[in-house]
Order: sequence, then structure tokens, then C-alpha cells
Amino acid sequence: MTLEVILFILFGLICIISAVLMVTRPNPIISALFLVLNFCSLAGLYLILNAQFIAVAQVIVYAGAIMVFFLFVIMLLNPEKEKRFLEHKPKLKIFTIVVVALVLIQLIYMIFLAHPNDSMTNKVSESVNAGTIESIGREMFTNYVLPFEAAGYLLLAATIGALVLAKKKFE
Amino acid sequence: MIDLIYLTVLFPLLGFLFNGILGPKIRSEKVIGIVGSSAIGIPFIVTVGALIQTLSLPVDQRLNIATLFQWINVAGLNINFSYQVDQLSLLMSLIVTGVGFIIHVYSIGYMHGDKSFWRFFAYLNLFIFAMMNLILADNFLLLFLGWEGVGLCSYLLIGFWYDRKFENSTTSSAGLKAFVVNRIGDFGFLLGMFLIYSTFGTLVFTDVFSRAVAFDVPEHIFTLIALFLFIGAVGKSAQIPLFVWLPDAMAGPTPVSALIHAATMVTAGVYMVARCNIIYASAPTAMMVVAVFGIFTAFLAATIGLVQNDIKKVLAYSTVSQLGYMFLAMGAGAFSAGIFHVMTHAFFKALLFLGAGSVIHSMHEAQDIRKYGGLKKYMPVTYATFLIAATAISGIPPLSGFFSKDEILWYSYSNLGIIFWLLGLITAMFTAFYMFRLYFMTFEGQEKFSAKGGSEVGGDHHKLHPHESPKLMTVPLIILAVLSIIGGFIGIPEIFSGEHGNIFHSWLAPVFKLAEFKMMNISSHSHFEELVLMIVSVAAAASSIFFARHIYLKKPAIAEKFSSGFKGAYNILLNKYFIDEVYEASIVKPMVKGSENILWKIADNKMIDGLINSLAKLVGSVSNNIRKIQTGVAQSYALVMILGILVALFWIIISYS
Amino acid sequence: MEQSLLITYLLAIPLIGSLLLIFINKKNEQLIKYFGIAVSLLAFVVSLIIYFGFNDQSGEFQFIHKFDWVKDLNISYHVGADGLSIILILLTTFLTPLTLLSSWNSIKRNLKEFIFFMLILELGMLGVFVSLDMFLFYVFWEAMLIPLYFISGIWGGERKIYASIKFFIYTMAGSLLMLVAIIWLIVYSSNLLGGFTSNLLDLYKTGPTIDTTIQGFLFLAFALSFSIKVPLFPFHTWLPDAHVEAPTAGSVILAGVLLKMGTYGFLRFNLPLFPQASIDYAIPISILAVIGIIYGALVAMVQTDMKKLVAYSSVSHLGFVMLGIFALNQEAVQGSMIQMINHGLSTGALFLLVGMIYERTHTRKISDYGGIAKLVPFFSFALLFTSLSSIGLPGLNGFVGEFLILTGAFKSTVLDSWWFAAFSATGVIFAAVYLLWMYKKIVFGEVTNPNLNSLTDLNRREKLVLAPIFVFIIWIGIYPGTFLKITDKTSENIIRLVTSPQNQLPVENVDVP
Amino acid sequence: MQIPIEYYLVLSAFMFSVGIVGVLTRRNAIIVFMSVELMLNSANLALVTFSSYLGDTTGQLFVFFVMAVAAAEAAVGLAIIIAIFRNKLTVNIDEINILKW
Repeated sequence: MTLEVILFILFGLICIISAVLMVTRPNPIISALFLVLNFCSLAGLYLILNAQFIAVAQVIVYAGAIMVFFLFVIMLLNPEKEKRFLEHKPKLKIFTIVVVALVLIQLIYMIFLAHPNDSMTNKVSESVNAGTIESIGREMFTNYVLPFEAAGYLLLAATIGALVLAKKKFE
Repeated sequence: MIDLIYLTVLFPLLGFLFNGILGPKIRSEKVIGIVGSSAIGIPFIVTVGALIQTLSLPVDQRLNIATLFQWINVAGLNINFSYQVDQLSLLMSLIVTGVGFIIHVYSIGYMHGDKSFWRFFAYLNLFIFAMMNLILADNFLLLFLGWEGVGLCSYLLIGFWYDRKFENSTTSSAGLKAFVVNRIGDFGFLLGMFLIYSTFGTLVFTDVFSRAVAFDVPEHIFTLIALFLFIGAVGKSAQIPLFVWLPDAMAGPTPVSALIHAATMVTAGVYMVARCNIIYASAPTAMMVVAVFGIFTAFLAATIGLVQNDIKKVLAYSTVSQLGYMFLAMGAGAFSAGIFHVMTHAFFKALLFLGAGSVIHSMHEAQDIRKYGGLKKYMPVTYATFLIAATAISGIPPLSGFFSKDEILWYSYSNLGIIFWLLGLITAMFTAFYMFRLYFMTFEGQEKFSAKGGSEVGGDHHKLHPHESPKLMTVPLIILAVLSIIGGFIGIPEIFSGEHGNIFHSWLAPVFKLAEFKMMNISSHSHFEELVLMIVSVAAAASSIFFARHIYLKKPAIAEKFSSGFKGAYNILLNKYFIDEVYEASIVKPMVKGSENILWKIADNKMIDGLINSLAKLVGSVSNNIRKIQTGVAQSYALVMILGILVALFWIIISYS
Repeated sequence: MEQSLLITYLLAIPLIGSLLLIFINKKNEQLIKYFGIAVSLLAFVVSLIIYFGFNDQSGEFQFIHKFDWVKDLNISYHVGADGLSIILILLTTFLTPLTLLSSWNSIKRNLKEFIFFMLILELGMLGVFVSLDMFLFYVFWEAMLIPLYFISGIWGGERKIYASIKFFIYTMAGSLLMLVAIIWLIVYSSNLLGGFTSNLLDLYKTGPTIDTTIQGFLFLAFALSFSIKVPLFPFHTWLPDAHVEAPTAGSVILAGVLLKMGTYGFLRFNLPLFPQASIDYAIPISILAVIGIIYGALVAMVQTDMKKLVAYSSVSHLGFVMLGIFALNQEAVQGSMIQMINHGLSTGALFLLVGMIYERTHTRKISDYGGIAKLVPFFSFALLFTSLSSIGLPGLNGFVGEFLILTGAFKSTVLDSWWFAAFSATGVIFAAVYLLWMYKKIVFGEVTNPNLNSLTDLNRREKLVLAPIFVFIIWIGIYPGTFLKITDKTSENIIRLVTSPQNQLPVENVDVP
Repeated sequence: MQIPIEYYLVLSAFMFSVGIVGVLTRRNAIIVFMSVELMLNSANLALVTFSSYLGDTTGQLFVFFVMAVAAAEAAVGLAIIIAIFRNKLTVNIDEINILKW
């Protein structure tokens, strides 16, 4: 039981629990807060995986920016609370859960079937190098400069789109 | 002049184009009349020239062909616009252009003042154009062009006064009837042509006829060809059962009746049969059919003619009857006698019609003979010429009708048997009777038109003042009268003129040489018999003339008594054996109603289109039901998607393990 | 001028013309009209050049132009023309300017779009007639539906949407089976030739080798598509609806050219590709054709709407063409080819005339007319002349075609019976009945409808539209040799391909890269 | 790197499934939206996992792009939700069913 394993179990459990809670809570604000928790524990997992930059970005962008935005909208609209998870159309929901569970089982089965571990490297140094800001930056501004630009335009378009859509009237 | 024969076709065409295109702008009856008449006068001169030239040739070179240009050339079918100048076509051209010219001149007077004067002459010229094509054609197809062309002109001219009423319907209905009935005949003609082409591989007369002799063709093929062609002739020449259009054709202006429905077009069928003599001669059964149809038509039409009261109707049925005679001659194998009758008939029947036209003209379009009477003193020329024509058609020697009709009767006796002769004789008696009934009621006896306030005819309420027609109309009458008198002398029977004394017969002999060679089985009879029969027929005709005089001039009451005594028979005759009604009820009505109610409204709209539309509706309704799956709730779509993923993954796992 | 490029020029003219049209100001209607007519006249001139450059001593394809299109599948832009194509090209380019001229005033809105679609339609039609690549053919075949759909859907009558959708779906549905058959044929040929090919000339060589049963199925798949277009009885019901609702120009093009695509398809594809099946199915198809002739005529007889009457008469006339095609001898096939032209001229002119009178009175019901001979003499003459041409009066065009077809059918060894010709010939009688009956009701008699009194006779423009058609009606009637000569060798060639296909198939001779 | 890669992947798959359940069962459009974010993140986790186990930067780059897309999506999506709310006064998906027929 190294620290790595302990941390993985810790973050993994938080991830799972917060995800399930996020989906099942009737109050959207609570859901959103659980989602923030989930994102934060994901950031922890990223750190275990030596992806420091992504972990930081996860906290800043997701848990910070996007989720705040969500909370802002929830509070703005202040929608009524839903009924409790299984109160409304329970049969359909159980059916859905069963189906999704079956998909999950298939996925897990396939993951183990494929033995992905065999083709993976075990060198920590490589994974550490892969996660540095330097290597990400180099890749991004050399090989991936075009997608990077595209992402920039996408964000611009989304900004404009959001402005247009959220404007009160179209006059 | 033989090489110039195409002018006989070209000039009428030019005349048609001139009158048709420039006519409405010129509006001068003089110019139009002169152009129209000379468009046929010049061809007459050309024809005479060609005749003279042909006469100068030796007998075996009298068949000349003048080719203009190629018409249709496909595979083995090679057809030209080319004109055959031989004895038969020259004779017919002379009749058509000669009588045609006279009638054109007459028309100038008759149609005077008509608002569509130009149109009338344009149509007449077009008719002559088509007729000349029919006559001069050197192949079946070109003949058919003329054949349909004259039908068209007949249609146009019958419906010339398209806004007038005629009997129970309109003139245009009469025209349509004529065209359609003619088309039924043409249908047979077409089949005949197809059969000729598939049998002989050509449609050119000279080739077909020489191959008909040379090829070993089974007789039933000949019979079929002959019968198919005869259907065409039946339509065009108004024989049973397709004669119904001719009486209605009287809706047209009278000169049209004279030209088209008496002198020229209706004899086209006879001409065609004579032209194809070799085919008919090779098919004895078909000959018999032709003869039977001919004699029955002659007889039937004559009986109808006995009781008609419309002056033109009487003449129309007389025409049908005389055409029956001509077919009787054809059926008897007496081709040249038939053609002879075509010629004399053209003279006297045209004369009768023109005379009738003159009467109608002066009586302000009244056509009912019961409203005439005593016109002799008002219109002397018309009266005299009409009398000549009536005598001629009755077969009184030495007028032209006697020679031709008697020849036919003689041949029907010698080649077909006594029954044909007897029927022919009775028909001749009827002919003489109704012609003189017509004559007496029109020109002799009391004036019935002057009855005060009674005469409603022509919409005139005042007293009529009959008057002789202008010179432009009487001169043609006189010319035709002369022709009716002397026309017969070129065909004096051999018993009077000696061996080869019959000029007409020897002139046409080369044309019918092959056919006569084929029909060698004709039995010979003595001259004595011929003479006896001749006397019998003349006596019969003369007696029925006197009978008619007795009834209609001396004691009109007898006629009344007859018609009331035999009311049933009288009505049947007056209504033409109800043939029109039978056709209407048995063919026209069922076809129109059937087409409308069954074919169109049920088969087409309900069944075929209904099937298509219900297929479309089926797709529509299925989709309508399916679309309910699209609830519009995005989550249900996603659920289905997940199910799809489930299945897809399952499939992948199965295939990997 | 480079000969092989001529057809490409011909196709390019309407295409470029329609593209240029986009840049003309919508308001400038005069310019648009003149431009449209100029473009279509230019196309006509080019087709005349093609006609004069055509060597009628050869039945082979000429003016062939070919370059790769989809190289991997060996699909190419491959065009060429033989006699059959030439006469149909001429018909198309001849009728298009006339229809544009005829709709001078009748198109009241969206004129620019109308002319645009007409030019695109012309392109599509020409493309169908010159394609020598199955794939290219299919593209044109389907593409051509689109402009016509819009033409009758936008500028049509009351039930225009119903009619145009029916027309579109019906013909489209028919084509799908053909697509399947085309793919089958191409795959089969590819296996045989060792390379993918959609070249029609290669398929001509492989088609006859197909097993008889399958040939039958392929034949039927093609035949269904073409029969709907012809339309052969009983696939004809879209036609009256489409005709009645389409604007005059649409009707004229529809009757004049579009229907010929069906018969063209039979001659170009069905017969040479599936010779054995063609002979096997000749009798059933001829029976349908004969039924169509009589049925179309009888139904036409009782119509109350002028356009519907003419539409049903088309069913009857096209029956003649079909009969001629499947009589499979030279008289009949050439008769069919010339009859295609005849029908285009006569029926086109009939629709033009109906359109002209409709513009004045806004009614197509026969019973609303009567006695107009006095009021509009020239119109009456024109209608009579056209009717006579359609009836098949000797001396006018209709007769030449009908006579050749019937003669051929009568002596045909494939049909081997007189009855086909005999029954079809009754159509000649009925044609006279229905057309002259209509004529009588419209033109003769007294004027009963007071609305008619203000009727004006044809104006100069309308006479200009009709005059060229009339010239050709007489020309073909009197001297059909001009046109028969073009199709002479072609028809010979087609018949040879059917009756004695080259079954040897020397694979190495087939030019497949 | 002692933890087998499968564990991470199973975790990712589980989170993904939970996200699906959320999308399919919740009626509040915003929560559905958040569930979508959850699914995106589970994919991110898988990407990062592969990236570090392969020692290749590309995976993390993709996560970066995913984040950009997610931000854009969140902006536009929430704007749409606001627009819908303005029209219908609800964000309940069951009642927003104009996407039919």
C-alpha cells in the first residue's frame, strides 16, 4: 500500500460517490456542488497520473469557471425542486439504470478483455515528462497550433452565440 | 404534257395557298373566283394535253410515271411522290378537272355574297389537290394521302357553314360524322396496305400488280387484301354499312355536294377497286362480296330515296344507290363499265345537284320539295337541264345514263346471275320513279310556295319570287346537260357498234388486261339476250316515269293514300331504316358512356390512379403511425441510443470472443 | 471547331447561361427574357452544327468526348451522339426557345427563376440524350426532375403541389429499381471484364451474356423506370395531373421532350443491353402499348378539360411509339423515332395553343367554348392544323410515323401477329373522334358563352411561336427523308444489337484500363 | 505506476455510466447538462490515463481541447436554457418536447 494506491482509492471513492450523489440529488444546487467535488477529486487523480498542468487547469477551468457559471444560472433561473429520484416514473428509471449497468458491464468486460496494460510503459520518467507544461506547450504550439487556433475561434463563436441567445429580444 | 402532269396537282395547291392566305385580305370575289377556277382550269388543259400526248403513243407505252421526289424511304419501303399517267388516271383526271372546273365556275355565282367566299374556294382547291393526288398516285400510300385529303376537305366543306343548324344537330356534327365514318373505312384501307406491303414488299402499283401475277400468293391473302381495301372503299363511297355519312353531308353548300359527294370523291372507292382490279380478280370471294354489297346498297338507298322530301336528300340517296351500281359492276368484273358509270354519273349527278342548287338558291335556301312546284316557268334553264339529267339517270336512251347503267345490268346478268340483274332492274325502276317524283314535285304542278303566310322556310314570311339563276350558274348547267346527253356515245355497246366499237372499253382495256385474263371463266351470252334485257330495262324505267307522273302530277291523293296505308313501311323508309339510330344506340352511346363511366371514372381514376394513390396513402399512414415514436422528449431518443450502444457492444464482444 | 467538343459545348451553353442569369437584376425582366431566348437559341445553333457535322452513313456514336470523373470507379464524363440522340437533341433545343417565347407574358412572377429552371431543364434533358456512361446518365436522368418539379410546383395551376409531388415521386420511385439494376449490371460486367466500368459501350458487350432469367429481371427493372416516363399503360396516371397543373411551358416540355426519354431509354438501354429479354418481353409490352393506344384514345374522348384530353392523347400516341420499338424491325423502329419527333411537335403545339387560349379566357373546360371560329380565325386554323397533324393526316408529320410503325408491327416477326397492328390502327379512328370532337365543340357552332366575345386572335409573337412548328409538321409530312436519313443507320444498328448480339465477348478487346 | 491501468479505465467507465443515467433520468435541463459535463470528464480521465501510461503528451492536449469545447458548450447550452426558460418558464425537459413530428 504505497501512497499512490491510497490516494487512488481515496480520490476514486470520492469521485464515485460524488458522481452518484450529483445525479440523484433533487436540488440542483446540491448537485452542482457535488459536481465540483467530483471535479476536484478528478484533479487529484490527474496529479497521481503526473498530469500536473491538466490537474491545475481542471480546478481552475472546470471547478472554478464552468461550475460557477452553472451555479450562477441555477440561481438565476431558480427552478423548482424535482421530486426525489425514484418518485417520478420509477419503472422507467430502473429500466434505464439496468440498461446502463449492462453497458457498464460490457465496457468493463472489454477493458479487461483487451489487456491494455501489456502495451503500456512503466517508466515514471516518461509520464512525468509528458505532463509538464513545457511539453504540453511545445506540442500545442508546434504540431497542434491549428487545432489550438480553431479552439480559440470556437470559444469566440460560443461567446457571441451565448450573447445572441441570451439577449432578451432579437430586435 | 405528261411530264407536266404535276402541274395538275401544283396549281390547285397554289390556288389553295393563294386563297387561303391572301383571300381574307383581298376580299374581292372576282379575284378569288378567277384564281380558284383557273387553279383547276389549267390542270384541265394540262390533262387534255397529256391525253393527246398519250393518244399519240402506241398502246403498250401509254403508262407513264412522272416522279417528283422521294417521300419515305425506310428499309424496303421506298415511296415517291410520283404520278402515274395511264388511261384510267387520265380519264379520272379529265372527269375531276372538267366537272370540277364547271362546278368552280358555278360556285362563283352560287356563293356570291357569302362572307367566307375565300375560304370556300380555298377548300375547293385543296380538295382538287387531294383528289388529283388520289387519282394520279402511282402507289398506295400517295393514293392514301389523297384519300384522306379528300376526306378532310369533305369534312371542312360539310361544316363550311359551321354556325348553322342542320336537321337535329349542326353542320359540324355532320362533317365530323363524315370524317369519322371515312376513317373507319381508312382503317380497313390501312390494313390492306400493310398486308400488301408484307406480302409483296412494295406499295407501288405497277410492282404490286406485276408481283400479284408473278408471285405464288395463296388466294385467301388476295381475298383479305381485297376485303380490307374494300372496307376503305365502303367508307369513302358510302356503301352499306358506312353510307350513313353521305346524306348528312348534304349540310354542306350545294356545289360541294355536287363536286365531292356526287361527282368525284365518293367515286374514289370505285376508282380504287378498278385500280386494284388484278387483286380483286384473284379473289373471287371478295368480288362476290363487293357485288353483294353493291347491289344491296343500290337497292336499299333507292327505297329510302322514294320517300325523302328534302331535294338534296333524294339526290344523296340516289348517289348512294348509283355508287352501289358501280360496285355491282366492279363485283361483276365489269371494271370498265363501272368506270363508265362513274363518268356518266359525274355528269348527270353533278347536273342534278347544281340544278337543285339553282332551285334552292332561288327559293332562299328552302329544300323541302313539298314546298316547291311549278317552277318550270320561273326557271326555264334549270328546268330543262334538270329534266335532261333526270332522264339520263333513269336510263332512257340515248342519254348517257342508259349506256352505262345498261352495261352494268348486262354484266351483272351475265357474270353474276339473274338475281343481281333483277334487283338492279328494280333499283333502276325506283331510281326513275323517285327522280321523276322529284322532278314533278319541283317543276310541274301547282305552286305551293306562294301560300300566304304559310311558308316559313328560310325564315321568309313574305311571298317568294322564284327567279332564274345568273349566267354564271346556268352556263355550267347547260354544259353539263350537253355532256349528259352525249357522254354515253363513247361507250356504245358492241351490239350496236360492232367489234371494238366501244371506244371507252377499248381505251381502258389495257388497264384491265391482267384482270380479264385472270377471269377467263366468264360465260358468254348471245347478243339477243342482251338486246332483250335492254328493252326490258328501258321499258321498266319508262313505265315508272309514267307512274310517277300519274301519281304526283295527276292524282297526288294516291301518294297520300299510299303513305298512310303503309304507314309502318313508310316511316321506316322515311327514317332511313333507323340505321343512324341503331348505330347511335349500339355503338356510339355504349362507347362514349363506357369510356366515360367505366374506363375514365372507374378504371382510370379509381383503379389505376386509386392504386397509385393508395400506395402513397399507405406510406403516409404508416409514417403517420411511426412518427408517434418521435415523442419530442430528447431523453427517450438518448435512451434508444443507449440501447443501440448496448446491442452494438454486445455484437462487438461476441465477434471478438 | 473541334468536333469531339461540340456536345460539351452544347451542354455548357445552358449551364453557363443559367449561371450568368443569376447576375442579372431581377427587375430587368425584358433583359432576362431576351437573355433566356438568346441562350436557348445559341444552343439550337450548336445543335444544328452538330446535325450538319453528323455522318449519317454510320450507326456508331460520334462526337465522343470523354474524360475521367471518378477515377477510382472508372466513371467518366463520356458523351456522344448517334442518330437517335441527334434528332432528340434537335427537338429539345428547338422546343426550348419556343416555350420560352410562348411564356413571354404568362409568367407573372419570379420570371428570373423560371428562365433559370428552364435552362437547367434543358441541360438535364440534353444530358440524358448524350450520356454514354451509365452513371452520368443516371445523374442527368434524376437531376432533370428537379427543375421540372419546381416549374410545375411554382408556376402551376390550382393543384400544382399535388401534381408535381405525384410526378416527382412516381418517376423517382420508378428509377430506383433501375439504379439497382445498373449497379448489378456494372458489378457483373466488372467481374467479367476485370475492371470497374460504367461505360455504356462496354456494357453493350457484356449485357447479352447475362443469364436469361436475370436478364429478364434487369430488363423489367429498367423497363419500369422507362415505362413510367413514357408513360406506358397502366403507369400513366401521373401524366394528366402533371399536364393539367403545369404551366404551358412545362406541359410543352413535358410532352415534347420528357416523355421521349422513356422511349429513348428503351431504345438506348433496354434493347441493346438485354437483347434476349427484349425479345421475350416484346409481346407483353406490345400488348400494353396497344391497350394504351386504345385506352388513351377512349378516355381522351370523354374528357372535359382540354389539357387532360391532350394528355390522354399522349398516352395513345406514345403507345404507338412503344409498339414500334418492340416490333423490332427497321420500319417500325424508324417509325418510332420519327414519331417521337412528331409527337413532340404536334402535342407540343397543341399544348401551346391550349395555353394561348387559356391565357385569354382562363378556362380549359371544353364546354365553356363554342363558336370561336368567327372570333379567332387564325387560332381556329392553327388548332385544326395541329389536330390534323396529331390525327395522322397523310401529308402531315403524324402520318409518316404512325404508318411506319403500323407497317412494321404488321410484318414484325417478333410480334408475329397482325392483331397488334390491327388493334392499334383503330387508334387512328379514335384520334379523329376525340380531337375533331373537341375541335367541333370549341370552334364550331354559335357563340354561347358571352365571355368569349372579347376574345382576340393570336398576336404576332404567338404566331412566331407556332410558325416554326408548323413548318416542321409539313416538312416531316412531305419530306421526312431529312430525318429518316439520320436515324437510318442508327436504327439498323440497334436492331442488329438485339437480333444478333455479339455473344462472343472477346474480353481482351474490351477497353478497360 | 503501480496501479493497473484497468482500474482507471473502470473508474472512467463507471463515471461515464453515472453520467448517462443522469442524462436519461433527470428532468431538470441544467442537471442533464451537468451530467453531460460529468461524461466529458470521465472521458478526460481516460485520456489522461492513457497519456501518462504511454508517456505521450497528446492525450493531455486533447483534454485541453475538450475543456475548451466544454466551456464553449456550457456557454451556449446555458444560453439556450435561459432562452427556453424565458419562453416556457420552465427548464423541465418533459415539457420541452417541440422536437417532434
